[in-house]
Amino acid sequence: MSGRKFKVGIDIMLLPELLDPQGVVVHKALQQLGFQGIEKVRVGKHIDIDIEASDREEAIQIAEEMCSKLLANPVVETYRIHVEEL
Amino acid sequence: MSGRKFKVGIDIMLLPELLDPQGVVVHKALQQLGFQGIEKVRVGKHIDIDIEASDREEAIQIAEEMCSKLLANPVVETYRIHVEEL
Amino acid sequence: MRWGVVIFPGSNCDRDVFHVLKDVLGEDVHFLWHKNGSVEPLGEGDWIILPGGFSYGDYLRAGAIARLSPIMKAIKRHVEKGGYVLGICNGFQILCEAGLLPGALVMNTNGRFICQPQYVRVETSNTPLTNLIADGTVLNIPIAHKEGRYYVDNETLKSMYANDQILFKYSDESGVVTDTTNPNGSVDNIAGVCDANKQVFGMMPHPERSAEQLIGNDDGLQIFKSIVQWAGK
Amino acid sequence: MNTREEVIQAAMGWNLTPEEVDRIIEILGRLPNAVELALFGVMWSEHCCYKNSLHWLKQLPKEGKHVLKGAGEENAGLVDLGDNLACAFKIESHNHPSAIAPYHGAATGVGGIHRDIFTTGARPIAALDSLHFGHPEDRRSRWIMDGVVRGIGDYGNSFGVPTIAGEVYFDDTYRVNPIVNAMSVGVVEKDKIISAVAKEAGWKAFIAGAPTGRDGIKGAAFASVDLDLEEAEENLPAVQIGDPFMEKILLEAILEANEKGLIAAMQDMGAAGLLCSTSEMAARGKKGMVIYLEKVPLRHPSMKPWEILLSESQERMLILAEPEKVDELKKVFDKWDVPLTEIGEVIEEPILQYYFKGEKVAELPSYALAAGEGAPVYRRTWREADYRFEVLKFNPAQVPIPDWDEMLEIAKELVTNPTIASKKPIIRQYDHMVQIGNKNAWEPFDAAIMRVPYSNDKFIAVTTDCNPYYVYADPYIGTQIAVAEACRNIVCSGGEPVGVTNCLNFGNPYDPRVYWQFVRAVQGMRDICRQWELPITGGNVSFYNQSEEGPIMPTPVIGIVGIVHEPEKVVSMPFKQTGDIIVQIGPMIDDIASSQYLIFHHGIRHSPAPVFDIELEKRIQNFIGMLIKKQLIKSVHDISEGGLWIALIESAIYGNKGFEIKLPEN
Repeated sequence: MSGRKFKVGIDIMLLPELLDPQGVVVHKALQQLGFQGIEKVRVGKHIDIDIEASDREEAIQIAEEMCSKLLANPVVETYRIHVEEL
Repeated sequence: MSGRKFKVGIDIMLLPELLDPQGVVVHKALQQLGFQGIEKVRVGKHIDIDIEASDREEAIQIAEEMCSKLLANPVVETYRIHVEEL
Repeated sequence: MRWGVVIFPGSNCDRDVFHVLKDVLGEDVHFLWHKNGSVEPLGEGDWIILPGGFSYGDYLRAGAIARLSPIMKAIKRHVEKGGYVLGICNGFQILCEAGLLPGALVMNTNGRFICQPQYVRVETSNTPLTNLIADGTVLNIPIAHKEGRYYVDNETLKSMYANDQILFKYSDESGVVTDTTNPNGSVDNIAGVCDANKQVFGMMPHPERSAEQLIGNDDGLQIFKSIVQWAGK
Repeated sequence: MNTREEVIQAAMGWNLTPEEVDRIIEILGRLPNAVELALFGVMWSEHCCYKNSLHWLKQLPKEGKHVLKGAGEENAGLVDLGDNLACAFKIESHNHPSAIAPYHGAATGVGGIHRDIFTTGARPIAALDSLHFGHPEDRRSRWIMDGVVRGIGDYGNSFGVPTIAGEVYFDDTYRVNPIVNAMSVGVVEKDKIISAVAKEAGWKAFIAGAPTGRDGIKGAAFASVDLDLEEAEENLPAVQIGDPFMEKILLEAILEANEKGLIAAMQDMGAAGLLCSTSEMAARGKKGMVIYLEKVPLRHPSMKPWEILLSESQERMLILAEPEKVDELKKVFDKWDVPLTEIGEVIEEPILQYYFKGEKVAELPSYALAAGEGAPVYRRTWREADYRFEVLKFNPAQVPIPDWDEMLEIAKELVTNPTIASKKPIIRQYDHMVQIGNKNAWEPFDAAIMRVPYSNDKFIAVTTDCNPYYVYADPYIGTQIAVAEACRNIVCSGGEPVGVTNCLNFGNPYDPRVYWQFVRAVQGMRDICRQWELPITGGNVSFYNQSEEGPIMPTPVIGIVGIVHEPEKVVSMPFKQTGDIIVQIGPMIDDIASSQYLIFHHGIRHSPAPVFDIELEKRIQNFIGMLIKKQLIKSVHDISEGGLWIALIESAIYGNKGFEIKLPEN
């Protein structure tokens, strides 16, 4: 892999159908602080990974593989991938 | 606040100088699975919030306020805000 | 002298602390509900304990949401009027989040929850928590936390040393303080601190968990006895 | 569905047999509609009504001098601890969810068993876990173990109940299908015990706790041919997410309301959620219930009535209250910010009526769904497993006696055998000290000794035990050994066993060899518990634990609670002073059958169960109890996996001592 550097950002969230206990509690706390107009709050994980790849597509493909092999459990989680060149 | 809908995505990460134990574990596990060229892995929180705001700027401003008042602890964390119109 | 033990939703060591103070030490203790706007009947010179547990499930960050409870304003007023506060484990996290104590507690370096008996060395005896205990004494006070790593920036740390605000450090049986005797990666093995005015105290170890020989150890009782003794002067 | 044939066709999705359909038609006096068929399908599943096991479980002894309530009548059997205190305890499995989502599967298992305990009004004071994984060298098994341990820890630690005992076994039989059994022990004042019986018409029915979502209905959605599905079946979640914070405030609100006498009856919502709790409570009271499903707080507003009825969302209870106490009850739940919503009431006529926005969606007799009443009970055929031939063929003479060098190798192998090695890296992740009563936090005992908060002299001892290798070799003797060993651990900790719970983890009951294992195991447990006057206060059956290679090793996990009458006299496991004399009590028999040494060093998987003399075992246990009572010994440790060698090395390591043993010449 030639030396181009990419910052991969992965958001891992619980499936929409599933209860998100943290989201419920954070939602209430924000309302308690006076924030209005909040419809939904979901709390999940964010993973930043700096990797070497030949191009953007390869970086995305590597990230996809990381998610399916380790980072996200499809039984309960979905993921979104963002990639920037460093 | 008129009825335009925005999806705010907030990444909350530990300050760079702080050791990130989860990042260390994930980094090692990815290497064990054969992924090469990984320079850095940091694990933090991602929060999705659907809110009503008059425009993008106001949505960002609300998100900033949420982070400073509750979502991030500046002593040990930094945050990044992404906003999309729904 | 009177004690108040705060109950947040998710606190789970409130009844333990209440038992040690009331049944073991025979003290005058009251529960304080987190929704109350005042800390009556407590007043100047009295002690409020923020007990261990998982207030609000420790969701988002340990202590992040509990600090929004009405009782916290009343506690700040209590301190301004000459009252004292001790935060144990989750209580320490809440006091840091509320800005009543410097620094923050983050995830242990092994990324896991740790529950075990733990040796701590007393760093200063001129505080209410340690005035009955000589400097350098080693006590066995159990820890039980996942976010117990104390972090504070270097400038603040320097001033805390200068002002004798470091109470306990994780050590081994003979009081040696090194990386290997540090269970969670806290800066300088710090296990407990106080504010500049010596009115607000925070410690990750649970003194109520080594307070009865009947169960196995009572080193932790000396912390509560010191406070009673100091308050009685 | 307007003909019997159509109903039978639709019922196949629920694997209801034509005979069962006829039984439903007979009970209703008419054809069931699609929703009613779904209700029968779920409630008559193995998971809910124990149809393939109830016949045998009914033979287990329930009476005993300490028993307050027998199994079945209440959610968890209770024993009398004296001083107006009763103890509720039970063990349950969450094996299948933990195989696909280890963290959340294990966490919801812990949450579920604690609800079974505080539904009686008892505050949970101790949790135990019996875990069985594949070998730790296998990456998937490590992934499952790590997730399960974190899930148990995060839920139990947050909920505030100390995890003080348990066991962890490693064998490839559990590689795909782990065993995750959670046990909870709680204490309640006798006059504060909450009934699970809908006794009086007019009592109001409330749903308390978390909102209801599309949880745990994937099976139902998959099985039903003609239930209208809002959500495509495949993206219905197969596993639920636990919320220990909601469970904690739900517990505190319930205990506070119960203290004020505001709760007439209560049952937690586990399998088949609202349907199971309403029908079981009504059936017990020979009463009926009218439930308005549109009043149930939902996570997804568009949920269908059958989804609401069958949802298995966590952290929810069904509470019945007298009308005049409703306002007071609401105040307590408002204080703790726990949702409490009135959804219907108890009626005189023993009929369950479920309405949705004014339309009656289902109506059936209360007894229709309850296990052991309307629900069918079967005795499957069984046949002794063919591997028994291999087991009985074993001849110890064929095993070479190792020379001295090999002995040292074997000694190291056993100490590093993961099933035998120290479980401290796991235990350390559990808060085992909250409620400040666990003596094992400071000194190891064979069972865990826990002070009942916050007395000065009331202590209990708790343990779980099961050596699956013995049960595989001989289900009857193996299960008896599991009960005997659990009792031995209690006795070595100064306790008197007063009650037994069990979680029977087996393969597919329709496989005659598995059903043979199950029947013989239950018979073994029945006979030893009768002989030793040990009441079985309740438990759980988990079938279909298997992989493509076949069923798992039969794993009937036994949980026992004992009373420690003289806590000041208990003696811990470690050696105390140099010069103390080491004594083995019980015969020294040359018997390596089904030992870890034989299985892992010689690779012989088939050998009989070890020699077990039920009378001698009882005499030895009584003898140990007397030695402790008369304070004649300084430490005691039972000999189990790894034999005398491991018992000695464990006592030495924890005591920071060595030992010198001279075996008799012959």
